Amino acid sequence: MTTRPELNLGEHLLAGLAAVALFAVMAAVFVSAGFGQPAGFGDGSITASIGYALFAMTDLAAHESESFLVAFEIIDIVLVAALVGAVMLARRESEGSLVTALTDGGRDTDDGGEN
Amino acid sequence: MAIQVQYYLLLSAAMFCIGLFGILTRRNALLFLMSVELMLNAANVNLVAFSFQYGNITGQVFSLFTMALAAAEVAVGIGIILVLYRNFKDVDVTKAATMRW
Amino acid sequence: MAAEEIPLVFEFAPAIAVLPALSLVVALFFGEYFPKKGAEAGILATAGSLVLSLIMLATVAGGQTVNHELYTLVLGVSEETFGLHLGILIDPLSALMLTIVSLISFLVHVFSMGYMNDEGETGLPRYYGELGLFTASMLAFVMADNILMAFMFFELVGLASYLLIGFWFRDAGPPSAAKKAFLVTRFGDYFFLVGVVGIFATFFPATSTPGMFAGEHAFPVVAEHALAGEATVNTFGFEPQTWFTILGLLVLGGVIGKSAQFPLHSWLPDAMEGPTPVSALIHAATMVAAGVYLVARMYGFYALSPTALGVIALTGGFTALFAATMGVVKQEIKQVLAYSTISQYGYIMLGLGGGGYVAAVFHLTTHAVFKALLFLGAGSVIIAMHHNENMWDMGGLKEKMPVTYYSFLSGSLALAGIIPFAGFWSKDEVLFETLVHGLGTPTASSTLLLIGYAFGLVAVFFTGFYTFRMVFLTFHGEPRTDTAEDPHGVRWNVKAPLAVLGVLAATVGFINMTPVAELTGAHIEFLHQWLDMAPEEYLTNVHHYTEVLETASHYEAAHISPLAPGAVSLALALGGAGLAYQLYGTAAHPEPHTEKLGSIRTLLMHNYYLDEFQVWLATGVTYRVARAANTFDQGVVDGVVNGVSSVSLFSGSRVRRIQSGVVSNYASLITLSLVLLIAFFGIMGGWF
Amino acid sequence: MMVEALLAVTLIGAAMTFLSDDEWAGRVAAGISVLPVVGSLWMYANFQNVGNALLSGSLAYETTIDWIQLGGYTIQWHVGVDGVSMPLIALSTVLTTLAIVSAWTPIDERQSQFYGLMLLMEASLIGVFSALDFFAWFVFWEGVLIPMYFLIAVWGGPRRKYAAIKFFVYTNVASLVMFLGFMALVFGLGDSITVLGLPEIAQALREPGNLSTFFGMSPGVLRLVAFTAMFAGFAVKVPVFPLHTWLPDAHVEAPTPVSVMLAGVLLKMGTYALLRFNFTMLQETAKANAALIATFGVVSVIYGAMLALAQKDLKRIVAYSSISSMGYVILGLVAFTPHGVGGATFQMISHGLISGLMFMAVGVIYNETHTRMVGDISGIADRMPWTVGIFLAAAFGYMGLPLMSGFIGEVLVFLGSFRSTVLPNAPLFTAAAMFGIVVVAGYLLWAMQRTLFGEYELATDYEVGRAPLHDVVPLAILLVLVIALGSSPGIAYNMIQRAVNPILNLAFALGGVL
Repeated sequence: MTTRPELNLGEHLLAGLAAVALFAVMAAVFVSAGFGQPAGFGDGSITASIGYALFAMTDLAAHESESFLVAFEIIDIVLVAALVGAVMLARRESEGSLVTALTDGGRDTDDGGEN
Repeated sequence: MAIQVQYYLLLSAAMFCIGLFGILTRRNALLFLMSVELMLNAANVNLVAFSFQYGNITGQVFSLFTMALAAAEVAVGIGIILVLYRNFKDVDVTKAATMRW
Repeated sequence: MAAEEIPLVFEFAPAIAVLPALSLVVALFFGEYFPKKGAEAGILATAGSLVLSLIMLATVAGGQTVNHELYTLVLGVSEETFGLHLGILIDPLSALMLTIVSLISFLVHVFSMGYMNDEGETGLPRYYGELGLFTASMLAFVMADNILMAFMFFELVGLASYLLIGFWFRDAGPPSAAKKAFLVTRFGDYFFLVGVVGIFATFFPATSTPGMFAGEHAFPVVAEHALAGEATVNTFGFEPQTWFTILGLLVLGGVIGKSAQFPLHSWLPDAMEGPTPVSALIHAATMVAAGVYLVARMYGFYALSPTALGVIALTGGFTALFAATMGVVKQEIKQVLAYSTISQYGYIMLGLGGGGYVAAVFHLTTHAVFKALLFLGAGSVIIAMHHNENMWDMGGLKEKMPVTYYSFLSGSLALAGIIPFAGFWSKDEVLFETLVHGLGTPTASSTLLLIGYAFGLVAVFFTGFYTFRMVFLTFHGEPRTDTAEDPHGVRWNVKAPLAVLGVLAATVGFINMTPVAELTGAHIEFLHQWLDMAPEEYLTNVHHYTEVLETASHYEAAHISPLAPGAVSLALALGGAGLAYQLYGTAAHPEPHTEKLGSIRTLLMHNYYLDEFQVWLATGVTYRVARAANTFDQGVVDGVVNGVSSVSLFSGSRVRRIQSGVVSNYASLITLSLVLLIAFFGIMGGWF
Repeated sequence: MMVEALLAVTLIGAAMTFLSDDEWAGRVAAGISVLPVVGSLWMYANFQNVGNALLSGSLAYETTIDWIQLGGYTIQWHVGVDGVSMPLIALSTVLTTLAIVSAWTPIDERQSQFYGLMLLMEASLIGVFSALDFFAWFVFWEGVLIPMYFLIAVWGGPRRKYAAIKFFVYTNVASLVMFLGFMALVFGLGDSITVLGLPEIAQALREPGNLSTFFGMSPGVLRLVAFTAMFAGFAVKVPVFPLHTWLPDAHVEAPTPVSVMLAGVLLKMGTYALLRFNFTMLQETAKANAALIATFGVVSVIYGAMLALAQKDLKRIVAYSSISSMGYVILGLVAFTPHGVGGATFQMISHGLISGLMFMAVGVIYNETHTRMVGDISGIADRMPWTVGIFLAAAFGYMGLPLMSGFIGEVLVFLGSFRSTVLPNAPLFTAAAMFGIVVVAGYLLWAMQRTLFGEYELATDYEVGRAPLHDVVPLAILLVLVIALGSSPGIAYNMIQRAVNPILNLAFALGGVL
């Protein structure tokens, strides 16, 4: 059982080394790369600009960006789907009747069939 | 004097590799989920860093989306872990190998 | 061609073939509801055909003929190609043949009521339907105006014979015999079809209708022009005459198959498994006759090639003798008749090859009559004998069934070639024509003709012998079994056809009494004159053929009297018949004399082991090759395929071991690969 | 828009069938599939076109719409029908309906999926025969395989898994090879084409100088390589020796209605594509290698027939004889004469009908006796006379009996190939191929003698009665069609000839241009 947190490096050290190696190569690449001075943001509220970008009102925004209304809506659907999916996955069958995460787990459900 | 972008990248790479280290060395699915969150956020750091680099807000908006998706991912992930536990009476990822072939 | 005015009467010509085809439909689908189970439809249809044929005969006698396209099968859309069509050609030859076929078919239908209905057979609608198909195909074949149409109905004749021979499909024998008949003739038809295709390829574009039999654009005529250098045809790199010989021999393959000539004759005796009226139809007027009729139909083409003629004559002569020897020892009445058919068609072939076009058609006519008579007579005997066909179980039937006896005797005399019965005149003319051309022709093919003639002459003796052996064993002496003692009676529907044919067998020979004409100088060679009546533009008349034979094949007739050869062949026939009388006709209980022949008899009873040879070819060679090909296919060709699949399966089973199912391992692999990739690109791209 | 209407009706029908109840799926599918039959026959009756789809400008029922932009090429929705594809479309719709009806008896589980897949396959087949843009064509081409795979793998005989995978992998690898060959040609054409339409590619290939060196291959080599790849790819479908071994296994394992579709229509996809791609687009290469290609055809004829002779399973016999019959098509195509190419196309239609008829007849006998082995049955003519009658007629049709369509197809092929000018020693090739008609008679007669005739005996424990009406009616309809086409071939042959003539005009106008 691995319920208790513990640092058990012994058997997986080799695999861990791969992560370290990845960091090493990436660091080597990044450090040697030159990006020049960042442009940064001027005046104006960044948060407000984000809001405008989300609702496709970029002409009002202080900072340049693309509009994301469609993406925003899609994310909305994705979240709902994920929620439903999570509930679906989490339900469990016990003694013939389905017990879902949304039921009140304390009640006896045998009398009323499925919930 | 703003900080050069490669240092953000370095930070992001470090976060990513820490998350990866977790995935590679742990067998507990919950810890997996945490490590994956770490890796996702490493990507967010990148997005924000480049947003700053180019003075374009898109990267920041995107990082918001990523967080929303991360939430969805966690919800599904926890659900999967629940099923995993139910089927294998354990959350050890090495046990769930029945779908390999 | 289509533009010419067609006499009204010929508008009805297609009906000659269509009527029996209709009877097929009526009998097959509605025969159950008729009192005679479909015989009515067949009889009506063939009677209609007969009447129409006679009208055609009269019209042709009045000098009108027809040769026109009736139905376009395939339209040649572009100019570079040709169409295919069905059409009718009614000239003296085809009008004569139409009459013969529809007459025999009509009589066979009537006879069938006695042979099939009265005997309580089942499946009669099918029987009459198939008879209708048989008749319709043959009539359409006879009328065909082009060689492709001829081939098509030639094949349909084969189909109908397959169905009829296998009529009693519940027994083991008939289906096997039917298969053999179709397969052997199919083998011949293969060559025929190659020939047909070759003819089309050769004579297009020299003529736009390359398959036609008669007329200015017909292939025999174009071939004649090509030989004379007046037309160019595609001869595929051969000399024209050589190529025409090849084409002629290819078509001859079909003839040899259908007309049961050596070496493709073996199906015919087996075909006796079918009902006897069907045998009569097959042997006398339809299937077997189709082969030689085809040669006669395109005689203008064969006349161009002395080699092809020589081969025809030699095949015919050899077959005549070869089959006659086998007929000597057979014990079943129908077997004897079967071999006599093969032998007689050998004579017709000999006549055609020997330059005796008229003689061959003459013998075709007389043979149709007397062979139908003999088969129907045999059928009558078989009814009487409760379907026992063995002649050794018969005897003494003469008194009990006089109509059958006398008509059968008339047919036998005709078959044996005894003066003045039909067979004498025609057989004699065939032999005579072969002899005069064999003696007169200066080229090498005369040898072939003379050899063929010698074969044919010897066969006359055998013919006389086996014919009268059959007659004596069946009808004379004392009854040898109880059934022969008390035979089953036959009704009018059996006797009437016998009577009609019996009279015809005695008299039909008078239509072309060449020796008498020679002696008296009277113009009584009616058949010769008849066949010579074909219109000049058709180029199918006798004097044109004679001309072609002389110019292209250098056939010349020696001038000798027909009397001496005729006397020789008559003497031989009488000798054979006399020997049969000596051996079988004198004693009340004749001895089985042929058993004294010992091993020769065994050889003859086994048909010179040709059947065994053909079975060996089919099962021993072809089937073994097929098995070997199958093994090759399963082992090598499919083995390669399965080999490829097992290689990939094996390597897959090895490679899949990487897939441990443990997420961490996959992650490590991905990480390592990423490290390597970055390092690789970094080094290559100079990132560091 | 008729083609689109056909496709839409068939696809909607497929969806409806998938959703319908198992009990009624067969009836629903049959009812719906009558619509495309009516539609295609209407198209057939009103067909007016004298050109070839790839070589002349306008076509019957043509639609061209720009669809997708991809890497410098415009992919179009381009469908149209000419005299070659029209009969094939009609063949597909008619055979599908009859196959669906003939499935009522043998298919007794998952009916809705079965019939849905059949209709899906029909839609893809219509697409294959009408699409004139390579992209759509290829999608339909592959789209036929998927329903076929499931139809064999789910409803097949004992070794169905093996047969289905073999079929799928074999044909799919073939498609890949063909695809690579074609793409090499497309890239070799470079800028001279902007759309992937087959007529445009054919046009570009006609003009000398368009083809440039690609991947180190000079234009001549490129043509040869593309030709070989496409020939190999299509030859698997036909199938041509030695790429045929998937066919007997697939046929033996597939349920009867699926065999009908497989032999009746799917094999024609191969020859249709050969005609369109190899013998129209790359005809110089075809002419230059005529002798080799004809050899493949002739070997298929004789070899297939010999193999059929050695079989004991009725379905296997018919399957191998399909190889033999399709060999004639190859021979006719390579002859490059009017009757050769036209006859080959006619033979496709004819063989579709006759082989469908044969498989159905074997299927009806199997439904009643539950065996197909020659040694296990005899004398069933006694028990099911009408079925046996039709079987007999079908067998004779297969042997090329006159007045049935097989004869016309074969004779036209022979007439055409005998006088071929591109094929050296054409008479010898023709005569060799024609020997097939003797062998085919041999094995069919032998099999019939042993199964249909003789004393009634059966090795399995089934009571053989007359087949139900809905089993026999499709057979009768097919037989009528076979006889109609055989006695009046102009119904199909006239339009075929008009569509084929441009190919030949091109073949002999171009001469030696390469």
